[in-house]
Formats: sequence, C-alpha cells, structure tokens
Amino acid sequence: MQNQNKVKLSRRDFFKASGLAAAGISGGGLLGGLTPARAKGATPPPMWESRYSACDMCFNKCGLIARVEKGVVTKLDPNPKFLKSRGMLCARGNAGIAQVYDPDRLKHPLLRKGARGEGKWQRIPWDEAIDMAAQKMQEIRKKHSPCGHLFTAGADLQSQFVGRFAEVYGSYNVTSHESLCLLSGTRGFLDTFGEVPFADLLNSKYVIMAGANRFEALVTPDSIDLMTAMRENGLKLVVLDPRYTKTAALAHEWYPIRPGTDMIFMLALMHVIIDEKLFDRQWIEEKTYGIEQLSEHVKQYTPQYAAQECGVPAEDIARIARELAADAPRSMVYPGRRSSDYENSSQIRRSFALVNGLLGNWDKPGGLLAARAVGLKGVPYDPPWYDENPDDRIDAHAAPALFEHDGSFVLTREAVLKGEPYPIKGWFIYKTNPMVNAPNRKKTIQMMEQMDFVTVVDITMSDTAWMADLVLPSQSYLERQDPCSGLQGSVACACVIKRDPVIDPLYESRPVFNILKDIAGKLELGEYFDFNIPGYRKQQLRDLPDAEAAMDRDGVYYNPSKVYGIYEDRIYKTTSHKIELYNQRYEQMGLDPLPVYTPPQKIPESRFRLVVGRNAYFTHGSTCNNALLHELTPENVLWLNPDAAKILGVRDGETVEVSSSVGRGEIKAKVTEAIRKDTVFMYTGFGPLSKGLSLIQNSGASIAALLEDQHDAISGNAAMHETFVTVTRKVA
Amino acid sequence: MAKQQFAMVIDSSKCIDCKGCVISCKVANKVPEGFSRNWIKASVPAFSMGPRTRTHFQPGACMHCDTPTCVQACPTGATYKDAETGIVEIDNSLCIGCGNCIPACPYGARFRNTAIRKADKCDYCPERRAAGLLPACVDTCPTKARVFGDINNPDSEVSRMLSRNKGKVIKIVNAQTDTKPNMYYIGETAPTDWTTAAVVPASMTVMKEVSPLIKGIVGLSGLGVLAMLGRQFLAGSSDSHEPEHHDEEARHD
Amino acid sequence: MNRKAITFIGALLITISAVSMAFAFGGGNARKGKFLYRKNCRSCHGKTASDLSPASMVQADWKATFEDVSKIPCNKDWQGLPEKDINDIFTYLHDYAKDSPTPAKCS
Amino acid sequence: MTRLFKRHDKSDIFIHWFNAACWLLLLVTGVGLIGNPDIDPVGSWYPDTLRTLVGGGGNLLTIHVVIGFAWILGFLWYLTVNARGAAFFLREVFMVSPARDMAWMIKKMVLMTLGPKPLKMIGMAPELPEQGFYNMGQKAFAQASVVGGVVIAVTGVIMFLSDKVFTAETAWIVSWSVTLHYIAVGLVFAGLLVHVYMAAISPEERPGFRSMFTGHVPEDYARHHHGLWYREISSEPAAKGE
Repeated sequence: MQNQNKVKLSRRDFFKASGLAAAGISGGGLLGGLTPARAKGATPPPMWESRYSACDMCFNKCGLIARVEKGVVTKLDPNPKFLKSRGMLCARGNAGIAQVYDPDRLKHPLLRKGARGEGKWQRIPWDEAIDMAAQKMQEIRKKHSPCGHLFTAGADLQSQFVGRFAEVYGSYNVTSHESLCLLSGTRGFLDTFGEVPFADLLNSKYVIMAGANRFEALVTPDSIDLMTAMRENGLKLVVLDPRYTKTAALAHEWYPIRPGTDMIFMLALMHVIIDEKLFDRQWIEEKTYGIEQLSEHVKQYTPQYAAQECGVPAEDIARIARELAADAPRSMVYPGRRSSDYENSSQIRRSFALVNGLLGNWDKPGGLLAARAVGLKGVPYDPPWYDENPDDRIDAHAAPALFEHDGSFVLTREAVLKGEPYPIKGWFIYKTNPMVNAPNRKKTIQMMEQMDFVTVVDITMSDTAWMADLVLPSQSYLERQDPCSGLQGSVACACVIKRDPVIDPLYESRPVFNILKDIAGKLELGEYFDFNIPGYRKQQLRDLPDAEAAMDRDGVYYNPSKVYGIYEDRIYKTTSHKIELYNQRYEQMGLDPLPVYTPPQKIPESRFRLVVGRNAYFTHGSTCNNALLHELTPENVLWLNPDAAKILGVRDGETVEVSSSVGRGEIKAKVTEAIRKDTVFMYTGFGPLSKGLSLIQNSGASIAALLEDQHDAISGNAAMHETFVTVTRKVA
Repeated sequence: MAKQQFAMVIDSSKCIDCKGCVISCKVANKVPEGFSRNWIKASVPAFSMGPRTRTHFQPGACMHCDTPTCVQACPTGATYKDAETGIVEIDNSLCIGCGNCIPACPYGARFRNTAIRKADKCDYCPERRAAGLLPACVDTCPTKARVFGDINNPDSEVSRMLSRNKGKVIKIVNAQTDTKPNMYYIGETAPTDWTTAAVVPASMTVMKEVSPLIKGIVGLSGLGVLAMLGRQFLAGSSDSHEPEHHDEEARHD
Repeated sequence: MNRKAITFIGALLITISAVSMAFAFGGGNARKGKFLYRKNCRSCHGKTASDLSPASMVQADWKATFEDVSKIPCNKDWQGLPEKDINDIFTYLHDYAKDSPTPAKCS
Repeated sequence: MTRLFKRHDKSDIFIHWFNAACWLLLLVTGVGLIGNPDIDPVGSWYPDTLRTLVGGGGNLLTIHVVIGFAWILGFLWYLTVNARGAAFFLREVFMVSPARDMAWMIKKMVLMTLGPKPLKMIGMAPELPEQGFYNMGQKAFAQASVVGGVVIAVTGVIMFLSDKVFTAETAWIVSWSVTLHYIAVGLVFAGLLVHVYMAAISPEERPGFRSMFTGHVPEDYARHHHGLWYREISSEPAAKGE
C-alpha cells in the first residue's frame, strides 16, 4: 500500500519544451574537455523516491509530492497536477518537513503527574493509556450519561472518526474548530443562498474584500486566482480593512474602515445600486425573494450616512457601488472565511451575501459558485440510542441558529462552567487547540480544571495538551493513512484526494483512528470501528470507479462535474426556494430578516479595539513552533499607530503591557501606519503556556489570554474583535 | 549552438510575499538557520497616498551576472561563471571559505554557510534540474512570479517573456558596480535602491596590487640567474670556480 | 371564575386542538428521529425499497406526506410505532430536507 | 688525499632534500590553486590544465594540503631528531656581521654577474671578505626560507582550518592568510631561483652541492669559501675529516 502513491512522473513538460533537459546532460560531455574548472558538468539527480500526499499545514490540503531518501523525507514539492492549489506549495507546505522531524514532537503517551498545567508527566505504555482512557470514559458515561463527555476535533481527515466515536459513545456534545472561525459567514450565506458559495475570483472583474486577507490567509485557489485575475484579467480589488494587510498593499484601493462597520458600507452599496436601478430586475424577480422589502430597508442607508459611520468617503462608496454594478455579474463582495469577529457577524456577513444577491452573480462566471458534485459517499453506520441522555446538546438554544455538528465552543464552555443544564466531566480533544485559539483563556483553564479527565491527541505539547490528564502522540500527515476527502477548488476543480504514508511512523505515534478504535473496543463499541482505512475508502469511493487509479497516477481524482448553471434546474435551500434577500425564517425566529445596522460600541477613551489575524507563514498555534516558519515569524508584536504610540510614549520595538478585562500580556510594539489609530493588532498563536514548545517560550502575547468571550448572537460563533485593551509602556 | 544563459525573469507585480520560495529553497539546499539563498524585498509604502497606498514585493536571489564581482574576488576560482550554463557556480571542494566573495556581491546574495563554513548562494538547484524539475523556488511559487529558463534559447518561456515585454524589462544594478545581472524584472519593480557597491576585501586588493611586484622580484631574480648563467658560459673558464683555479685567481691579484 | 374566562379558556383549547389537528407533527426530537429513521425506515429503504433520505424531498413535501400517516405506502410496517416516534422521524426528515440549508466545514 | 670536513648530518641532508621535494610539489600544485587572472602567475591555462589532470580543483587542493602537512611534519621530525643541528643552523644563519657580510654580498653579486672589472674601476678590491659556516648569500636565502617557511606553514594551516573552525566573523584571517601565503611563497621563490643556480648550476659551489649528498666538503673548498669556519675547525685538534 505504501507504493500506491508513488509518483510516476520523471520529467516535466517544461524541460522538454525549453530544451533544458539537454542542459542537464550536455555538461557531461564537457568534463573530458580542457576547461572543467570553468564548467560544472553533470550533476547526478537525487536518489529519491517520489510519493503523493496532501498537505496538512493548514486546512487547504494542497496536493504535494514528498521526496523520500532512505526513508527520510528530504523535500516537499507541489503536485503540478493538483489544480486546486494551482500547482503550488506555500511556505508552510514547504515547512511540513520541520513539523514531521520536530524535536518537540510528542514521542510516547504521557500521564499527568503533578497539578493540572504544572507540566509533570509520566511516560506510560500504550496499553495502559488506552485502558485508562476507556475506563475514564466509561466512568463518566455511567455517572453523567454519555452527554457528560465532550468531544472536540480540529480540521483533519480523521476528525470524522472523532464525530463517529462521539455518536456511538452517545454524546451529542461535539464542538469543532468552526465555532472559533467561519460559522458567522457560513450562517450569513446559508441563510441567503441556502449553501455556502465558492468565489470565482479567476473570472471576476471587480472584487470587494472585507474581513478577509486572501494574500496572507491563503485559501486555494482563491489567493492565487485573485492575483492571476488582477494581473491578467484586469480584476479590480477594493480592500476594506483597519489594517494595511498584504492584500491591502496589493489592492487597487484600500480603505482603513472603522472596525465593525462593514455592514453599513454594504447597505450603502445596495442603497446606490437599488436607487440607481443598477441591477438586473428580471433576474432579481425570478431568482430572489424580498427585493421590495430590501429596497425599502436600504433607503435609510445613504452613502453619506455610511461615510459618517465607516469612514469611507460617500463619493467613493457611491463610485464603488456603480463600478461593482457595472461589472456585474462578474463582480462580487468576497464572502471571506474567518468571520468570528463581532456579535452581529452573521448579519454583517448576510449583508455581504445580499450585495452578491443583488449583483445577480450566483452560479455564474466571475461570481459565487455553488458546490459542485464530487461524488464521494458517506459511510453510514447505525449508532445506538441512549435513553439516559438529556434531550439536547449542552449549548442548545443558547444561540438561535447553532450548527448541530459544530455547536459553539464559547457557549459550550459557559454551560460546562455552570454545570447547566447538566454536567460535563470528560473531554477528548484531537488536533485543535482551544487554549490558544478560544477567547478568554482563563475560562478554558477553569473548564479544564472542573473536568474529571481530559485526553488530548496531538503531535506536539500544545497548550491544550499541557492542561490534559492524558496526552497521546498522534502521527503527522506524512506518516499515516487517511480516508479520502472531497474538495472543491472554486472554479478550478472538484476533486478527491487520499493520504498514504510516505514514511514509517516516528516514535510511538499512532493515528487517532487507531486510538479511537482501541478505546471503542474496550467500551464494547468495537462493531462501529470494525473496518480499516482502505476498506473505508472503498466505501467512500463506491460511486467513483476510476478515482482510486487516478489518485495513484496523479495524486488526485477530478470529477468533471458542472461548474456553472447548477441551479438552472434546482431549488435554493431556503424557505422561499429562492435567494432570500428577506429571510423569512429569521422573521419567524424573531431575528432581523434584513440586516439592521447598529453602530459598534464606541471605543472608550485611551483604549484600543484589538483585532487578530495571521500572515502567510504560520497557521495559528499549530505552526508557531515550526523551526523553519519560526525564522519568519519568531514572535508576535503589537501593531500600534504612530499617533497612538506618541501619546503613549511608546517607541518601536519597546515592550508594552496590553490589558483587557479578562487578561494581560507583554508584547513588543511595532509602531506602524499600517493600522488605524483606534485599533491594535496582533498575530494569533503566540504566548504559550506549554513548556513543550521550545522555540516560542516567552515569545509574544496570547490572543486567548486577552480576548473577551463575546459571541455572535445568531450562530454562537466567537466574536473576537469586540475586546478593548489598554496599552502601557512596560516600566523596566 | 549558442551557449546557455540560465536566468530568472520575474513578474514581481505578481508576488504576494508568501515566502514559499524562501522556505522551499532552504529545505532543498539545506540552508542553515538564519540564512537564505533567496529573498523577497518590499518597497516602503507611502501612507500619504491614502486608499492608493501600495507595496511592491520583489523576489530575488543571485543574479548570475555576466561580469560577476564575486568571481573577481575569489582567489582560487572556486566560484566561477560556468561556460556552458552561464550559472555562477561555487565549487565547494575548492572553496576555502575566505569570505572574499561575500562583500563583493552588490546584491548580498552570498553568505558564509555556517554548516559547511564556505560560501553559499543560489545555484539554480542542479540536482533538481538533473531530475527534470524546476529550481525549488520556481516550482513552489503560488503565482508563478518567478520564471526560470535559458534566455539564449529563443523558444524558452523566459525568452518569450523578455521579447513580449521589450522596453519594459528592468535590471537592478548598482550605480558603482554594474555586474550585468541576469535577473530580469518585467513591467515594474520596487525597491531598486537596495544594492551596495561591490567591496573587494583589502586582503584581496593587496594581493592583486602586490602581485606584479612579486612577479617583478621573481623576474629580477630570474634575470640575475640568467646573467650569471650567461657570464658562466661567455666568460668561460677564466671565471671558473673549480678549486684549482681559485688559487690561480687569488694569485693574480 | 366568570363565564368570560371560561369561554376564553375554552376557545383557547379549541384553537390549540384545531392547530394540532391541522398539523399534527413538529417540534419532535430530530436526534431521536434520526435513530428511529435508521432503525425503522432504512431497514427497507435503500435495501429492498426505494432509497430514501431527508434530502429526498423539500420540507413542504415532508409536511404533506405526514399530513396523513395512514396514506404512507408503508404505513402497515409502522404499526405499533408510537406517535411520538413518528413525530421524531418527521422532525428529522423535515429539518434535513432537500431545501434545508447545508452547512460547510473548515476542512 | 684531501682532508674532508664534515659539514652536514644525515638528517640535515635528508631535511634539505625533503624540503626541496616538498617545495617543488607544493609550488607546482599551489600555483595551480590560484584561479584568478589578476593574480595568476603564469596564466589561467596552467590551473585549468592541472585541475583537469587531477580531476578537479578540489582534488588539487587535497593533494596540496596533504603535501603541505607532510612538509610540516618533516620539519617537526627533524626538530626532534636533530634539535642541536637545527639550533646550530639557526644561529649560523641569523648571526650576521654587517660590515663583512654586506661587503661580501655586494661584491659577490657584482662578481657573479659582471665580473671583477667594475669593482676595480671604482677602486674596490674584488677580494671577498672571509665567510663563516655560511656565506652571506646562503644566510640571506636561509633567513628568507625560515621566515617565509613559517609564514607559509602558519597561513597554510589557517586556510586548512577555515572550514573547520573559522566563522564568518573571523574569515578575514583566512583571507589575509591567502595574501600572506601568496606573498611569502613569491619572495622565497625569488631567492630559490638564485639558490638553485648557485648551488646546483654554478661550478663554484660544486663541492658544496656534493656535500648535500655526502655530508663532507674538501679542505680546499672550506678554506676558500668558508675561511672563518675553516680556521675554526682546522685548529681543532680532532679534525672532523679523515
């Protein structure tokens, strides 16, 4: 099975085309000549084996080719046939090698010895670890019902097994990384179009990017297609961001918008488009529901009003609206991804969706694309029913539109701390790091402290692992076999990938599937894990007979399914079966059926709004300690506007103390005009508690320690840009 | 057949500063911590431009110049311009790590590798090319801002790019030291003011300056020997120094 | 207690029963419904009977189907299934119908 | 029979010829290691050809380094087996009597190239002042060889250690070592040309040349060429010769 993903390509077309192939060899003829000192001659090709895999340094899963020499990965290269990533591998993808061979990797099961978070561990054998995990799970289930155990998994090809385990174990309480990330955007678009669209940036002419930073927070193929379209198709990019991101730096126009006011900008765009009748009336009447209500609603949001609120000049708003409409339907407001920003983020994102609805760009080139058919099937199973369980998730009804499979981490934590409506005393966490990513770290620590038993499966001693009772070493993506995954790369492709080991597992690491299978066996749930990965993949691929061979040959299988016009013979998954400009379900639920602008809370005197994000060289807490990437981002710094710094008496590079109502941190200031005067910014992922991350000890400050734990009122997604902080010079 | 000149043609407007090229190169060439064979430079944004504030990112590396000052600074010829490929190579086996070439590069493309303690820089990944692959930085670049090939081959992608952009090709050159670089930027690029004049270390300059003197001394010495040899043959036995004649000579005076 | 109050309560009761008669099902436990659906429906559907999933129909169709359970072709197989269970199955099918929104994941 | 005087120990003879052989090889390989047209002594054809012959500059460097270390080790061996000889050599070589030795040096140079006439013309007696164990010419070359040899050895070792102990911050030492190595070899080589002529080609020193094989010089030669030394040793009751 290891040989299945061997790459069979030897030379690329490039070399044949340009005659470079000859160059590699022709030097050989010279060696016998008179002047070898002036010509290098032939260099032998490396003695490597090439194997396909898919990257796991972020969620994108870019196709890669691992070069393996004597059982060691020496280089990771992009798979040129992998269209979703446009045949590229970014800095993180290339640095995957440093993750696999990270000396800080967990090497064997560890059992907590001292107090929680004290860092005293005892190495134990796997048998003992599995027995203990199973026994504790059984105890908790007996005492508190299966729902007394929480399961949390990050974005990973094996995370589905954590969900499966939770379900057969009997717990409804599963949270994912999503409620600290993209749920608000998902909500906004879902409740307009009935599904979450892909952006056809490659064929677009005009893009407004707000609350997204595509040239740093890379999404494939969007980040690449955006640049290609800008350079080759004359796409115009307008960026709204309180920070001068690299996306802003490369955009045609950048407006340092007042944080939290994106909605009124969008409402004003709609005001202009509707007022000046710049939309396709026939299409809107045919495909959408509620244009009248929307027209009425946006009357109040004049560009002048919006300008006062968001800081973008009224004439620019009007001009942008006209330009956007002129290029419609090849224009869009980019949906974005992480939207865990404000308490009304679902509505903010719905305002993005509404502009797109008005532009009539749905299901069309250069607009928003519906999900294409990939053809991968689910693997059904029939979990048992536990009558002793409570009715619902612990966070049920804490927000009106939670997602069943994701819940809300912030609201779950709140309920766990209260012990209401029922106690949760066990926690199983795989490959996600709420201690670093979830706002208000103090509460996460309290949540940990009130648990009877916490099991963490991860590759390094993350802060979350640091707080656990039992830490189990998992395998990196290059060591394990994963189920197939269906991916859509916007307009680029709908494809299936798989992962096979490219090297033997290091240390005593095990894939989470094996761990769960073993625990299930001890809990008499073995029948639900009575399969192996190849068998599982066969079931996933049962409708795609050619996929396996294609993946072995090219590292990826493409489904040549329809790209545009998918909705020609399809209904929208909404109440009206149309694009809901006016959301009827929201009306029934007592929510605003159209996004109503409420000004963001005023920033108190001598405080700043804290916003967070990242660059293209790390993926939050999971890669900060990566030796190669650490060189590029050794710590996080606090971006501070020069005017603000002057008032505070802070000089560039000085250490400052940042405090919020929930915590504090020390961090170096970066005095820069690349941030608004009323806002400060820092990267996520730094300032760890764990002593197991050797490169980033005492590096920067933790966003989790500083951020307050507000949440999006509709989706329960964390609201991470609602925190005000004070910044003071640190007195030495 | 015309000789090759491998070169990079860069559309730096496409660069998003993702540093994929930097890490890819570091892994491919085992570049030690703290060093890099290539780079992405950034222009300084003028925030007074308001909404039109821009930053230009500029990928770069060794420019494999036609008149490389690093080669001129190398005493052993360990670094040389390959006659066949036009690549400025370093023969590690011959490099003694004297460091002369490092300040001699106007682009800071060279460094003393801390692992091998010798000069290091971009060599367009010969092993990868031998395997039919592109240099690591080019292969991995998301937006394909870096394009690699032989500019002496009119059918190559780089040549086509150069001819398509005739009149819009920029070379980054230092005002004091024009090394005739083979790194071509298309359209516009920035920054362009980051080069430094090539500095040949004093030790090398001294060696170059005393070299004729040394040759002169050796030459004089050689002339002296020739003169003595000439006298030996011309003056013949009268000046012979065989012992018996010595006595004679002494008596003469 | 006066007549007015009694009349009001009576009217309320009538209204409630009328509403519940007009639409008998809803507000059940979708989670339990999923389990019961797997147990009672998937035993035939997808195997010996036609394939069936919540996404087979839109919410309105599911409502119409469950207007009169006795008209469902396989009603005879449902004998003995409590009303509550049928409601749970309906809730599951309705909430995950073809026109219910499909969420996306980070991965 | 002519009386013979012992002039060189076996170890002296060995180290001389060992040194000569090393010098020859190091010079041949070393010049091949200079690969820069600005400092090439004979042109780039030479390093190019030589590197081709040995399969690359790296091999040539290795050969040069090995011979260089052998050369150094040879001298270290000599110092251990014949420390007294070495000390005697250094003493003789570095003890210079300015008036006598300088006069000898100048007169000798004129005599060797132009003959006695120019000296007579300016009213100088062409007679050479008496010399000791070494004449001033020999001394001058020996001094240059000793000082140059030490510089060459030390800088050579530094260059060898460059990729073992030196850092980017200290590489300037290596760079200057290259320069000093180059200059020292050049200067010693200039003297070497005269030395080779005087000792091996010029008939005058033929007995001295022979002594570099036999270890002995005839009495006659000693008297005429190294008068001071001759008087010293001939007055000794136990003459060294037989």
